[in-house]
Amino acid sequence: MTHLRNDPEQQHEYPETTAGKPTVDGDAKVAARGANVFYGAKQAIKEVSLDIAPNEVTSFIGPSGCGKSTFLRALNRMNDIIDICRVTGDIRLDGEDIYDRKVDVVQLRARVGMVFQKPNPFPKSIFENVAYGPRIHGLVAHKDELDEIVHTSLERAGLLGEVKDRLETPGTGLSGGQQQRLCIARAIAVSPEVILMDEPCSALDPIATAKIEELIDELRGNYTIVIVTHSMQQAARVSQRTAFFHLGNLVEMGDTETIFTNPEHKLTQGYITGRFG
Amino acid sequence: MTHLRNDPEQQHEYPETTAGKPTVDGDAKVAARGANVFYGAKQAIKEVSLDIAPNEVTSFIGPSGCGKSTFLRALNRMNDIIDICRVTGDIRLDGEDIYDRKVDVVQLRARVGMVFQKPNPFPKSIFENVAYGPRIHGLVAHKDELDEIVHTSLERAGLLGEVKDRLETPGTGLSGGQQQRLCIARAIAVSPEVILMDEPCSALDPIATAKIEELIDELRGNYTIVIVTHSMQQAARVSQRTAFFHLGNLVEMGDTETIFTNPEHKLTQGYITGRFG
Amino acid sequence: MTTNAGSVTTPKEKMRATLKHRYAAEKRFQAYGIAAILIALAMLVTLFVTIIGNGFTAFQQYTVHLDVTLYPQDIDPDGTGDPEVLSKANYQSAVNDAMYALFPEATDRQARRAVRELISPGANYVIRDMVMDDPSLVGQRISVRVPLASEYDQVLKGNVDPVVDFTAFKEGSTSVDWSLSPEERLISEKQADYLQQLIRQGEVEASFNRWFFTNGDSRQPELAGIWGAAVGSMFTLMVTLALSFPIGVSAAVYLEEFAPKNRLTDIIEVNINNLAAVPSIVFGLLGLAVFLQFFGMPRSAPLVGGLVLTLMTLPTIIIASRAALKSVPPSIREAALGVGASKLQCIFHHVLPLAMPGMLTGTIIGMAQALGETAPLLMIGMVAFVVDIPGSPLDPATVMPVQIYLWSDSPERAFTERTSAAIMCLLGFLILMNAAAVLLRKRFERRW
Amino acid sequence: MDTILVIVAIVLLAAAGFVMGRRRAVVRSGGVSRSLHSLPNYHGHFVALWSAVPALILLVLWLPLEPTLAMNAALDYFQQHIAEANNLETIRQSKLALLLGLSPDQTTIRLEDLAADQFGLLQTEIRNMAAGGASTGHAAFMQEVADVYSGYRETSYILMFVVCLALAGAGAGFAWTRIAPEMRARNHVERAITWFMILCSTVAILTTVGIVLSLLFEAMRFFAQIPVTDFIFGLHWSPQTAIREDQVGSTGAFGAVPLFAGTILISLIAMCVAVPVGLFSAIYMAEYADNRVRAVVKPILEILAGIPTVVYGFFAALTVAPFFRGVGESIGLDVSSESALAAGMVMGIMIIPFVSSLSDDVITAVPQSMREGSYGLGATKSETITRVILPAALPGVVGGILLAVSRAIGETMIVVMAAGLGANLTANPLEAVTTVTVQIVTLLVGDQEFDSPKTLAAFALGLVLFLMTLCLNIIALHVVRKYREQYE
Amino acid sequence: RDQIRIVGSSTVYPFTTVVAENFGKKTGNPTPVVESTGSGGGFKLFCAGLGVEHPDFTNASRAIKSSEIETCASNGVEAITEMKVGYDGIVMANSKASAVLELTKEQIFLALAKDVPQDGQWVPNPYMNWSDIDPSLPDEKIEILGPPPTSGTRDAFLELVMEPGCEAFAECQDLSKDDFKARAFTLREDGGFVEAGENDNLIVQKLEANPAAVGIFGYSFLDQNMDKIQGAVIEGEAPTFENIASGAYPVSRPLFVYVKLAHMGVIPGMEEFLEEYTADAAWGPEGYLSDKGLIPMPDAERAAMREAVVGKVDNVN
Ligand SMILES: Nc1ncnc2c1ncn2[C@@H]1O[C@H](COP(=O)(O)OP(=O)(O)OP(=O)(O)O)[C@@H](O)[C@H]1O
Ligand SMILES: Nc1ncnc2c1ncn2[C@@H]1O[C@H](COP(=O)(O)OP(=O)(O)OP(=O)(O)O)[C@@H](O)[C@H]1O
Ligand SMILES: [Mg+2]
Ligand SMILES: [Mg+2]
Ligand SMILES: O=P([O-])([O-])[O-]
Repeated sequence: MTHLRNDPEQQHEYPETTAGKPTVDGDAKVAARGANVFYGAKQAIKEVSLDIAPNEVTSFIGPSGCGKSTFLRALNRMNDIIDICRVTGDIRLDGEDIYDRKVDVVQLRARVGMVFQKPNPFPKSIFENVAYGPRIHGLVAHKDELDEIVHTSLERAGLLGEVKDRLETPGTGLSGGQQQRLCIARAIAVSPEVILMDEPCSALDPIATAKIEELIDELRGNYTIVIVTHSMQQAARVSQRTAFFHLGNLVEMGDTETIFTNPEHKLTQGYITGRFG
Repeated sequence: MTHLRNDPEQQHEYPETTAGKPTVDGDAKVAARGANVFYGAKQAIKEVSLDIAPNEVTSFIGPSGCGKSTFLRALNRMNDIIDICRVTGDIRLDGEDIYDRKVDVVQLRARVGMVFQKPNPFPKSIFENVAYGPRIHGLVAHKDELDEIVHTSLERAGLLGEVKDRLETPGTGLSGGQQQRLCIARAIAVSPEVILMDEPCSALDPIATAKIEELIDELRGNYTIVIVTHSMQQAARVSQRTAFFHLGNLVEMGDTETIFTNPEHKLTQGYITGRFG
Repeated sequence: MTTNAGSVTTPKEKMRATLKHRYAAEKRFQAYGIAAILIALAMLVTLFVTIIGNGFTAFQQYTVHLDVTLYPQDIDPDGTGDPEVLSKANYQSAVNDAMYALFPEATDRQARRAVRELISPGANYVIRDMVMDDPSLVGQRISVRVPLASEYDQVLKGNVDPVVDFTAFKEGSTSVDWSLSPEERLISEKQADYLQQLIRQGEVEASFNRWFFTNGDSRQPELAGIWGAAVGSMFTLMVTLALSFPIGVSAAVYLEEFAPKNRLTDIIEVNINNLAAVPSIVFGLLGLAVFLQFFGMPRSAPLVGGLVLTLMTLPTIIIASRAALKSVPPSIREAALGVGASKLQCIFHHVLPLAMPGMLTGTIIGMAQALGETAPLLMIGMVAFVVDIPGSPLDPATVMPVQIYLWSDSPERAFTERTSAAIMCLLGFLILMNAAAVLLRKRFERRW
Repeated sequence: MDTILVIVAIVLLAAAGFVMGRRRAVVRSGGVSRSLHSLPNYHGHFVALWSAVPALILLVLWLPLEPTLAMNAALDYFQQHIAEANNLETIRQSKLALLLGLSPDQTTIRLEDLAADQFGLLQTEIRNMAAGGASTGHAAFMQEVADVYSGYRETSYILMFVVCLALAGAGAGFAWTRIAPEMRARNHVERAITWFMILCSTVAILTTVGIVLSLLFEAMRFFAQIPVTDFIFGLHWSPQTAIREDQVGSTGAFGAVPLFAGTILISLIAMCVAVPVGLFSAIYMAEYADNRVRAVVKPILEILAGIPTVVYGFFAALTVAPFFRGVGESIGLDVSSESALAAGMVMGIMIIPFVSSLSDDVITAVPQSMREGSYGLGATKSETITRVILPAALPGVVGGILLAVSRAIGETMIVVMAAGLGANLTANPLEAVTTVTVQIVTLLVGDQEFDSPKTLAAFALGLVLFLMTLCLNIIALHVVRKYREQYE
Repeated sequence: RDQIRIVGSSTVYPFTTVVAENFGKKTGNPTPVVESTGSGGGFKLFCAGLGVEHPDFTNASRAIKSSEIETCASNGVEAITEMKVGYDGIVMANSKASAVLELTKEQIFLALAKDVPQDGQWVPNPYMNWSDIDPSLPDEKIEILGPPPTSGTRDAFLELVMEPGCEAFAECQDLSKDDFKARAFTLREDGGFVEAGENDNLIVQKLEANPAAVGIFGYSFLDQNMDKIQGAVIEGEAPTFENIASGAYPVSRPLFVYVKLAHMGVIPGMEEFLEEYTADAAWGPEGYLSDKGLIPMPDAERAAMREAVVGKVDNVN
């Protein structure tokens, strides 16, 4: 039925913009060329090509249902777990096709970590939440090493101070913002190269939001970060590059500065000036 | 646990603003004085006093979790169905205390209709969805009358044209925007005096959003409308008066114009200029 | 409310007019709900009261106090103390002598027979067991309590002639005033006199019926016990649990988490649901054909019973487990996969622990059903008279519901109350099992 | 017992393999576990699996094969050493002559000339003798043949032991050599586990196949004697046939309609009890009662499903039926003491939890937004439930009820004890009717006769009942599917 | 296997089990396992073959059929011995709240048959009350609870009561053999006869609750419930122990145990078991089996049977 609803609306014409010529300075960490994502018969992402630069924050913006989450999940093959979901086109991580049959998804996901829109800590202790990844990947040989990793990760996620006395209490007992930071700590504990964040602040109050934004800024030095957000203000504050999606199409992508001050496409302009959305 | 998290953050000081002196020109349709809402031990709304003018659109804005929905639901006692929820203070509809023990909730809700954040049509035909309210309230004696009510309601919700040939198909088969308009038609079919809308456009794409905004503008002539929104652009476009909530407090309320151009409180200013949220 | 046809009524007035009816309907509806729950609970209570009312007397047994002299020449002439010798020795004469001593006046054959019949024919085995436990008793005069024969026990419990008040009789003051003619009674006039004489001597006493809890089946009601069947039930359930839980959970995990949704899995789903509806005796036929005839396993063995009941309970466990797996939020799976766990790691580390309570619920229901099942066991030889307590899942055994079924069909009057008592034990077993599982479930729920 | 020994040995070997595989993985990674593709434990499991699985498969194949091989050897021996001309006279005088159908003028015995049943008999004979059954009326040389058989089996056991262990060792060795840091041990192990789970899922299919097969052959024999149409459309059920040849007996009638009608009547009564009580209990627990009440009442109601059916049988026969009879008498109604009403009602009580617990679950699962939508319009609770919640929950409720129906149809002991045995074709719940399951049980536990339709009818009944419930479940699946699609 | 396994008739089960229990306790051997499978089911298992997986004895409430002997033989079970252990009286009983019934076989036939002869015609059974059959009988509805067609008791009852009952009528004597069977052995299905299952205690309790009803079952259940129910006098003979034992009471049948001789000497204790069974202390008039309701054979017959069985046993060894 969503299919029905969107059909008449797919008549937009997207003129040649930056979307067509995905380039970053130097090598792209992640590069998509002509990527399509389908849910059953419905196409949620249409011929998207873009590059994500290393050690930068890239934000995806766009109206609800435009396919931001879908595209984000395509980058670490999280869509594999949805039966009806199918991805075509070419998505490369460091030049390697991640949809190649030989690629080990498990290892891919260890390299491309993900933080979800809704905080989803495991119903285990805070320590176990963070320790889980290193354990299953065999990153540590001794308990000491593990302790070390857990502490550094929590520290970097800005959570250690608040929880160091209660590492054995359940992760689910934390507040929403703390949970979200716990999920970030969990993601960075396996030392991924890319971190994908799907609306990490949508459930959060202003103060928690500010803390997470600070963290993202800090992480940028070591990781490549992609963030989906509904809030243009947030995109403007944290990201260096911004991609604007509309109904499954990548309308425009470029420096955040440029996108927000001088968008090429009038859809983009309409969206960021609040004329819709 | 949310309790824990918010405690240290309740230190904000809210100076005397318009929030303290709720007045509208003429009689208020809905008037709250010192309203508090608790979820168990946690207080979600703190001493809120405000007036809602008849035949106007009032919008509630504020960061996530600040209590907008909670307060909205307090206005038609929708919170009654949440076990742990408790309301104190004074909320009046046309001067009558709606939390009075003698008040009949069923009738109150017929007078104060509600449209929810996520469209929730009943899994029945489009006709039955709209006819449901008039039927249970015994508003009609004949099939003809019912037909009449259903058609007018759909007409006013701007949906009749699209669905008049398939009134017998399930309401769940409509697109998101159509579903939302169906829910509005369902709400106005029982001739309420006030319509509460909780983020009616958050799940919708730009075109559906525009249609609903038009509709709200149109309905304003006959109904008193309260709308919750995350999008300041939307609040600016559709509402005459705006209330800004923060962590359960009403920070500021006034003409939409004034709030957006010349807010009294720096929290408000920070929020609408995108410095947080 | 009474608006004439011409006048215009506003929606508000119309609403008010119907309100009274609507609230009445609301009240009625709620009353139906309460009534439904009360009916269900009342049924449960009636059931329990009926059973307990019939059966609680079986937990008591009238016993006779005897002073038995164990002459070594009768028991163990060579004084070897060899258990073999002790177990085959003749204790009956020692018991008889002790009884005759209580009735010196009974000298003729007829009277002596009546005296002997006062106590259980199994009394000598009670003494044998004592001697086997403590061979030093040989040569001593020991004081024991042996069960009164079941007919007398029933008379004293008032189960035979409800019209007569036995209180006075039991106190030994009056002779019994029968409402039944001599041939209708379980015991004769003469036997009643003997019994009363015993009572007057203070030798008869009601005591806790320990035999009921420690013995296997017996054709002497006073010696028949539930322990053999309980052990059989335990072995059977152990086999069932050990197989059906892992298989059921694995199948559920595969079907819910791995299997593609296609025609084949549809067929499997219909199949599993349909198996839930197959009469249990048909599973017995299957067990007979497959386990006994094809694989040549032994008859009457708890192992085979367990296998058959496994097949019977699998659908329940699979259906419940799938529901439990469905209810685990996908966000947990995404979280695990997101840090690079493999699908199986994700399931074993996160999904299964969370689904465990629901899986346990299914297992509880399945095991409860297995515990109470009789029909399929008819086919594989577990409806049998088994005296010896089974020592392994391969020994012949019976199970509690079968024991109930068999006792209920026994002519001896005393088995009636034992049937009810066995039912009480089975219900106790069931409630214990449920409680244990509910606690276990709580643990899983509470851990986080 | 010997087999168990083999299994234990294999398991021990596999355990050793685990330890060694794990150690080797650690060693080969040079202590840097990061460089391993999979955790060391997975390497251990990999070796253990390679060691145990092939050996166990061999064992399973060997077990049924082995007696056949032994039998062939014994028969060989028989042909070569016994069935020669100078033994012929002795054979002629023994029971064996009869068994082998030896004709007076025959000079050789050739086993391949024997008729199938004679051949089978000879084998049975050898097997019985080897099992220690004392020979009656045989020449002593049969003992030789039996000894060959037993001897062969003995060697075979030893051989099996050696071969299985060798295979286990070889498997472990092979896996051990393959361990390398980049080896995808986890993927291999997980694939093995997945196959195990697939195997578990097929148990349900195998059970179904087994049930159908174990019913089909006897049912076919039944239908060879009684036409299918007579069985399915016949109105008269009276399986009275003579038990002995010299006994006189009337011919039976095998019209199953009254049985199915009785089954339906009793199930219907049960549903009349279980559906309202269960559904209203569920509604009350899910929508009205507070959580503490629900937490107590739900498990208590679930006890009803766990009470042994024998107990319900007694309750129905001794408490409920006389009660109905008494009530009927006092108002001048003639109530049978095996009335369908009593059996159906008690069965209804038993299946209450199926309806209540399952409906409770689905009612709770109806999204809160449906309730809010209705309350928001000013509906009362009961209006919301009857007009919105129940219709939305219908597929689940129907599913639960269908499961309860299935249980009612398949239930045995209650009806065996409380329902009648006489096949009455009636819709009057006060009369006695019988059900399919009752007849199956009585036919199978009474005096059986496996060559007469009387006993075979049980299998036919089972098969038809199986098909009936299968249809019911397919319909249920489709009903649920259909509505589910509509409501999402 | 060192434990004797016995299968077979549910009617013989209560007797064989007592012997088994006493045998076990006395000799210290494992107590035999006795299954209640019905006579036919017992023969099926018994005849399936020799060896430890097959039973050693089977109980039967009827003699073995020739087809069963053939099955046995074809499976190598040729040496079997039949041991008659005593008699079982089949009684008709009603609640003590009613009068004692005094019936003849003809009356029972008229009460139970589906069609009855009337003036040379066969008409559907018109007798609704006992007094319709004979005015001397009580004016009570005919309601007889009896065993199902699959039960050996039912067969025996038909043979012992219905067959002679029918023969008493002239109309029956004209019938061909097949027709006669159909007439004599088809029981009414209009509610006068109720098939009441195999659980005789349940029947007794139903009789107690329903004074009008009459039940058909084995003597032991009457014996144990004399305070609640009373046996009908048939052909002038009351169903008492003495009457059945002396053969005066007309409705009784022999019970059997079959022995698999090939197992003798292989399964320990079979000889002792038979000796226990055939001891006077067990099956004699004063023996414990008679206490359980088994009607003993006359002394001479018992002695001959013991001689025959125990003798056979000796021969095998
Ligand atoms: N599992 C699914 N099955 C079918 N369709 C889906 C599924 N998930 C998403 N979609 C559809 O794909 C389109 C893109 O969805 P997506 O979740 O990527 O949007 P989004 O841009 O993240 O929106 P939001 O900002 O609301 O999260 C939508 O039309 C949505 O309805
Ligand atoms: N049912 C509930 N039980 C307990 N706490 C609740 C419940 N519903 C809301 N809350 C809490 O009350 C506070 C206010 O919630 P509310 O839903 O009113 O926020 P909101 O302003 O509508 O936010 P959003 O914009 O995210 O919808 C939040 O802290 C929330 O966690
Ligand atoms: Mg999204
Ligand atoms: Mg909200
Ligand atoms: O079980 P029976 O064969 O005696 O009816």
